[in-house]
Amino acid sequence: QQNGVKIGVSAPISGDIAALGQSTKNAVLLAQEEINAKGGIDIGGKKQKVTFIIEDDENKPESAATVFQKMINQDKVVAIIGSQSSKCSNAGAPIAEAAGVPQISPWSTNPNVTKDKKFVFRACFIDPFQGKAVAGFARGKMKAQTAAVLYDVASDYNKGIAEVFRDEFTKAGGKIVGFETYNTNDKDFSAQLSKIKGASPDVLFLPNYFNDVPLQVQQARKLGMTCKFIGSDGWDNQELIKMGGKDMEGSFFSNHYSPDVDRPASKTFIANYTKKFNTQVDAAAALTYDSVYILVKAIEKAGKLDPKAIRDAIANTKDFDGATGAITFNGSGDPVKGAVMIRIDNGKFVFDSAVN
Amino acid sequence: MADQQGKTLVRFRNIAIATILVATLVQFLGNVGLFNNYYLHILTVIGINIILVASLNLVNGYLGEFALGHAGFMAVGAYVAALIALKIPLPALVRLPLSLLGGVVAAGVIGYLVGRVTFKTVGDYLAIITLGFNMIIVNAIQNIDYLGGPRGLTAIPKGTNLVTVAVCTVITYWILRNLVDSVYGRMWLCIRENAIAGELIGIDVNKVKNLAFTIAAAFAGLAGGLYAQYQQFITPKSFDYLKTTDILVMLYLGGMGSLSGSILGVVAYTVLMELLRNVLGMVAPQLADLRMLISPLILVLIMLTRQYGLMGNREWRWLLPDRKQAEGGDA
Amino acid sequence: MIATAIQQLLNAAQLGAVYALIALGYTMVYGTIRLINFAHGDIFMLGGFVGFLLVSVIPGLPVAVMIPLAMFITAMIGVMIERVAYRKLRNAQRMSLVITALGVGIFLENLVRILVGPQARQIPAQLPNKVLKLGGGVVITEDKILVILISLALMVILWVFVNRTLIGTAMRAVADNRDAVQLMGVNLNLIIATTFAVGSALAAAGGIFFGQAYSIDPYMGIDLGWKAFIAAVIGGIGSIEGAVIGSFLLAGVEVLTVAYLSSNLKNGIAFGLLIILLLIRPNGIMGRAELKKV
Amino acid sequence: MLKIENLTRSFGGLTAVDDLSLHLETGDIQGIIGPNGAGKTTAFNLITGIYRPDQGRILLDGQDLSGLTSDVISRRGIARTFQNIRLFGKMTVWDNIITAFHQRMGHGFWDAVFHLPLFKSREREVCKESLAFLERFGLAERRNELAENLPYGEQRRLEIARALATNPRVLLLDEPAAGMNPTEVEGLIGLIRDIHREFDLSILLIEHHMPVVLKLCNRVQVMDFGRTIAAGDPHEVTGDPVVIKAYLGDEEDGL
Amino acid sequence: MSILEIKGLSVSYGAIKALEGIDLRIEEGEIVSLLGANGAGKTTALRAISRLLPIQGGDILFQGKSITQVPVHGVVSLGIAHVPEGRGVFPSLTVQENLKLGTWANKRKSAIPDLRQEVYRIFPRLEERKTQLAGTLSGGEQQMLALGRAMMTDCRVMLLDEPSMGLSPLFVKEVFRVIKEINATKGTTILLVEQNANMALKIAHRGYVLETGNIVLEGTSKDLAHDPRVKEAYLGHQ
Ligand SMILES: Nc1ncnc2c1ncn2[C@@H]1O[C@H](COP(=O)(O)OP(=O)(O)OP(=O)(O)O)[C@@H](O)[C@H]1O
Ligand SMILES: Nc1ncnc2c1ncn2[C@@H]1O[C@H](COP(=O)(O)OP(=O)(O)OP(=O)(O)O)[C@@H](O)[C@H]1O
Ligand SMILES: CC(C)C[C@H](N)C(=O)O
Ligand SMILES: [Mg+2]
Ligand SMILES: [Mg+2]
Repeated sequence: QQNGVKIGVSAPISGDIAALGQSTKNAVLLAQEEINAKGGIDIGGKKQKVTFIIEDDENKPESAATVFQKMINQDKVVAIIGSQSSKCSNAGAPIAEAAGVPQISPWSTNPNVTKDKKFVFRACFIDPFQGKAVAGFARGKMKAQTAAVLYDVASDYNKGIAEVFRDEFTKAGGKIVGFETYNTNDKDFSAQLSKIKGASPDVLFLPNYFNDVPLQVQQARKLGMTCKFIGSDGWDNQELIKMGGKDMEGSFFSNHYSPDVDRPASKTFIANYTKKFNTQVDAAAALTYDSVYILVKAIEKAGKLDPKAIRDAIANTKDFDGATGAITFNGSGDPVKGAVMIRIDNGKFVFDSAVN
Repeated sequence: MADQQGKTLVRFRNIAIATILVATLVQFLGNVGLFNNYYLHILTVIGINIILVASLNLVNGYLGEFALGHAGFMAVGAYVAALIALKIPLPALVRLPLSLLGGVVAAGVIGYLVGRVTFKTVGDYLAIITLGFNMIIVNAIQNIDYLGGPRGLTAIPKGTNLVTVAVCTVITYWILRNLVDSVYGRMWLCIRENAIAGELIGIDVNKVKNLAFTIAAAFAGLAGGLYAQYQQFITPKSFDYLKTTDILVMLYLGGMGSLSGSILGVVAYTVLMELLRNVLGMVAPQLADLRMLISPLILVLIMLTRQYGLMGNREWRWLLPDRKQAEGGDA
Repeated sequence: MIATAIQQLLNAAQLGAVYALIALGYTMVYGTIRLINFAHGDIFMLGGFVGFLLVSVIPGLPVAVMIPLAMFITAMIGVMIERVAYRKLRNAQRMSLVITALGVGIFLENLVRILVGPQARQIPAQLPNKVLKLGGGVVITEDKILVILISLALMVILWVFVNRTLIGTAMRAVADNRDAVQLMGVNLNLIIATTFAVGSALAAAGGIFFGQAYSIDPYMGIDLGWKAFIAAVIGGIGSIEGAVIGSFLLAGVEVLTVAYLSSNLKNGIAFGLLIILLLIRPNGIMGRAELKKV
Repeated sequence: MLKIENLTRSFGGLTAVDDLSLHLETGDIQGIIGPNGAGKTTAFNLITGIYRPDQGRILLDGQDLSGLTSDVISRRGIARTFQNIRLFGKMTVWDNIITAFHQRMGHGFWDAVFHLPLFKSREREVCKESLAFLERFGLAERRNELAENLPYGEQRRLEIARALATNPRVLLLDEPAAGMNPTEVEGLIGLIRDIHREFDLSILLIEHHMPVVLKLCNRVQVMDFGRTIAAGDPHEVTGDPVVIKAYLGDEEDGL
Repeated sequence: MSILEIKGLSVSYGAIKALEGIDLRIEEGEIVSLLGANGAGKTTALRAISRLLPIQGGDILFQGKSITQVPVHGVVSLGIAHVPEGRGVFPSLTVQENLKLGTWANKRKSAIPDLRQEVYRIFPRLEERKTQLAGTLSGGEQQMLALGRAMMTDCRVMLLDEPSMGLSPLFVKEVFRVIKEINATKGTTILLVEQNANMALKIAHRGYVLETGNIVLEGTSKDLAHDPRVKEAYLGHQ
């Protein structure tokens, strides 16, 4: 058997979420460097260098399918990290499943991705979990009586969380006074916000990505809205603060990890990443990094480059100590994993509380 | 005119049979692991895209209109076929043809209705209306929870492989070629060349236009149905105007008003994109960045050197009916 | 109720103004060489980034210098694109040019993504952007008033330029008959270059305002470009005033759909209405019926 | 055969055709002459349904055509050529003619989709017929060339051939001799005379070349500012001082 | 020195040779007619002179200087106006705007009002229709506009491609009268392509006959008018 382990990475290098593709690539390259610096992956006592094949799936399902086919059949990868968006992972999953190649998506939170699949895993929690966590937080700690939601209706992630939040918030005795949508790439939300303003909610839930959220928050403030803002893991990127500035202060969002939490695994990752790429860590990077190490650990545990064995090893991962916290797979593709609530304080993401 | 009387082996029927046979062989080899499944996949995608592009060629090439909503009809076909496959318990042998037929009919009907409205305008106004319908269709799917909304439909039974795609592509081509080489095809060309003169030789321009539009939509529906049951997952965003522009690029790259061009355009574009992927990937993973930078450059270069696309207004001889071949049609 | 309605109309006005800034350039180019310049949205994006880079590289550069400078640079890029990618195809069939323009657009998007990065950015606000309270809870910011006024002013200036000056007349003549226009002694290349320069400069101004009021990212031009294209067509493509009217109309329909119908169905309803409009006026609002002289 | 009653059409403030009446008897070759901008082409456009009349009626064999669309009118038996030639430029000469035969295909849609035997035999048939047609017009040699590449004179002939291929009873010719030199015009006169006989046509003809009118027409009608200012026997009409003043100019051209 | 001299001019469209090395010479102040059957290459010759077509060989001299390297708009600036076949008016511009564009290359801006008056005097119909879109003018009206527009350039040489096509007999006479007038009063040199050979030979000083890309005859108008070959091929049997 020739030397070297090949792992495929399907990432949105170009296209509408290229910023996440960048983080994905960074995290993978960091992990590759670390692993190879230590001589490689220890397989049955023999160290083998690892190579990541990073392909651009353009955040399009068709391209993701092609990328998966190429990596599996042409590059003969032992496993695949990716893709980020659920729609791409969904397109890749049947291919990985059919070929019997383990797939770990860092950040596909749509419940469907792993459904009925043996070889498909993810490193993140799923939308319903997060929606519920945020709803609980809004009702509990924030004591919100009324809430409004503004979300991207064309995007599965945003819509998924928004709907769970609506249901859970109502179940917990709150009242949803506005449930407004926009379309991917819209930049002007004043129409929706003006409408929401009329209902004066206590909190406005924005389960959207970090490039939209600052605009939404700025525009809300400029319209004279005084409510609090709350969001989801899509917020996790320094751009949020760079663009949103002081308007973001005092807002909360749920996330997979917290940069200031006292966990060595998180701390070293964040330090190394920041040093190497001179940019802040975000959820895409952290989750990708964890996905890589979940896989590497599983390969080491399997002790051989056999997909089936690797798959079983992933499924049996227990208390993996990752940058985004402890991860356990109870045999299914979805990890048991907690969320944290982050507060934005003086332009920093600060740990607020943990949700399990 | 090297070939005499069209009695060569290179004829549509023979090529069609050969295509299906080769596809079957390749699929079989792929299944047993003797043929790279990545190539198998590329071939399948090419087949589906050829159906899409060739059908749009009816409207944008032969009819000379500028329709911008083809992906919308693909969506209709994909969703209807997917629903039939998902929700109606059918034996696999019946499921595929029935679901495809459902997709074709649904897309055709929607296409007919859209066409009725659309052909009150021409030119860029028509472009906007078709684009508008594309957006409306996508927007509607996003809002229908039964269709999965933005999450799309997963776990669609796998009904498509290279063989079914090859059969469908061949049938599509046979029908399209037959139509183009008939009074209908000639009427489409007339309308493209001079609609007023066409009307004055008695052509009911709107009716004939809508015929082309309906047929194109129906075949887009076929492509959609194949796609849904090949990928096993569909989401509304796969059918937005970005998809439409992809189809347009392949169409005009191949050349308008040429069914041969539609094949070439799809093959050239797909192979180019995959070659770039492989070449860049071989050098370094960082270069994956450059793929979308280099490919448009190549596209522009090709258009600059071949103004009419690769095959504009010309056909391969074998695509022509024997009668035309005998008369010495195009190269 | 009334206050909300007024607020929504103001919202529509500012969105319309943004569409108008792009649609004007679209219509300029279209009105001259009948090219649906699918790269125009990306020039708009590029203009925004040129402004962003100017501000980043030369901190403290006053707006009064930055905007004209960015407009100039973008205009030159527009002219260059025409020279390299379009000129050779000028006499080819129209669709070849459309595809080339699409290619140029994709190229620009990815170029900016690679050179500047894929993140969204905001151009640090240099225009006055205080919030003005108009009473009854109705608010607007100064920069948005500015954008609305500028887009209207540009429309007037452009209208005069295209309809009342000799160069403008030549531009319209180019659309009619390219050979004959040269036989008048008009330098065709110069006229077309001017068109691209003006169109690109306008787009740059639009991109910068947009980058201050909202944000810019490498792919922003795709959607906005389509919207502006739609607005230009609805207004009657080739018509300056039509582009502006179409932009405000599109924005109005979008905003009012959100405000009074359903934000879920925004695209669906907005496009439905626009289609109906085009069926009633098949040549757009200000468009002239095709001359059907036989 | 073709009867026009009080036809009127204006554009904006301009009345291009004003209360025009005209009778074309079976077998007639009738001329319409008149100054530039008199409304001759507009009259043709009204007859062929390109414009709708503001007032008046157009009757073909007693049936009212006004308000019908061009394609229906064509199928009722009126064909025309255009002042600015309108061929299907990127189609071959042959296909220009075959297409004009579309009414006579006599097969259905599905025959075409599947190229069923009926389609094939009809198609062969029509190819043969159209080839004969081309031969009749001396264009058979050129059949595989694109129409737009033909020289001007042949384009004119092809346009006439295409119009005849729709099997009309009435043929409208809009300045068929434009751009031809006197010798070529003579050839054209011969052609029109022949087709008139062979195809059993009634012809209405707009022309500025007086020889054409004088040699072919049994009647002319003179229009000016949309109105008829004279009508009758060509030789008489062209002697009418009103017509000379408005249209023909003085005998000697004073050059 | 001739004002316009063409030496061995060859032009092809792809594989089709339209002109196979023709020679023409036009003196200042002359009216020269160029006769030929349909497809002989007359239009091609004019388009080559005004540089709308690339040439494959030969030279074009204006006042002794080669203009083969001058762009189309430069040729106009030198003082050569070309009224193209089919008139080439700008359909979506008004009559007025069409005339205005004619002044683009006119260097004597002060003369423009007078020129306009003159055009309106010769073609009163144009003044009546000042604000009408050129595309809706009748064929004859468009021809007037094209001629008027060329006059606005204040040129020294006018290339006219079938100016009488589609005009009423009265107007044909009028157009020829105007051409003669322009030539006589302003000394404008005119190269006239015409199918109406009778008329053309009446007003022209000299003429050339073009057949399938070659000059086959040249001479004074009188000689040509009596040449049996010309009579047979171009003048018809009157
Ligand atoms: N669509 C239109 N809009 C406005 N005016 C029009 C239109 N069509 C024709 N006209 C006007 O109507 C009048 C008659 O035009 P028409 O083309 O019928 O003239 P004609 O008799 O055929 O002249 P010619 O012999 O020059 O071809 C002209 O003054 C013309 O400008
Ligand atoms: N664009 C073109 N492409 C190919 N061939 C052309 C083109 N234009 C003209 N020709 C050919 O070149 C030859 C000369 O054409 P040209 O137009 O110069 O003739 P002409 O003497 O002006 O004729 P007419 O009296 O009909 O105007 C003809 O055979 C014509 O078919
Ligand atoms: C990277 C993001 C697009 C991922 C998102 N959570 C999804 O499931 O689609
Ligand atoms: Mg006329
Ligand atoms: Mg000519």
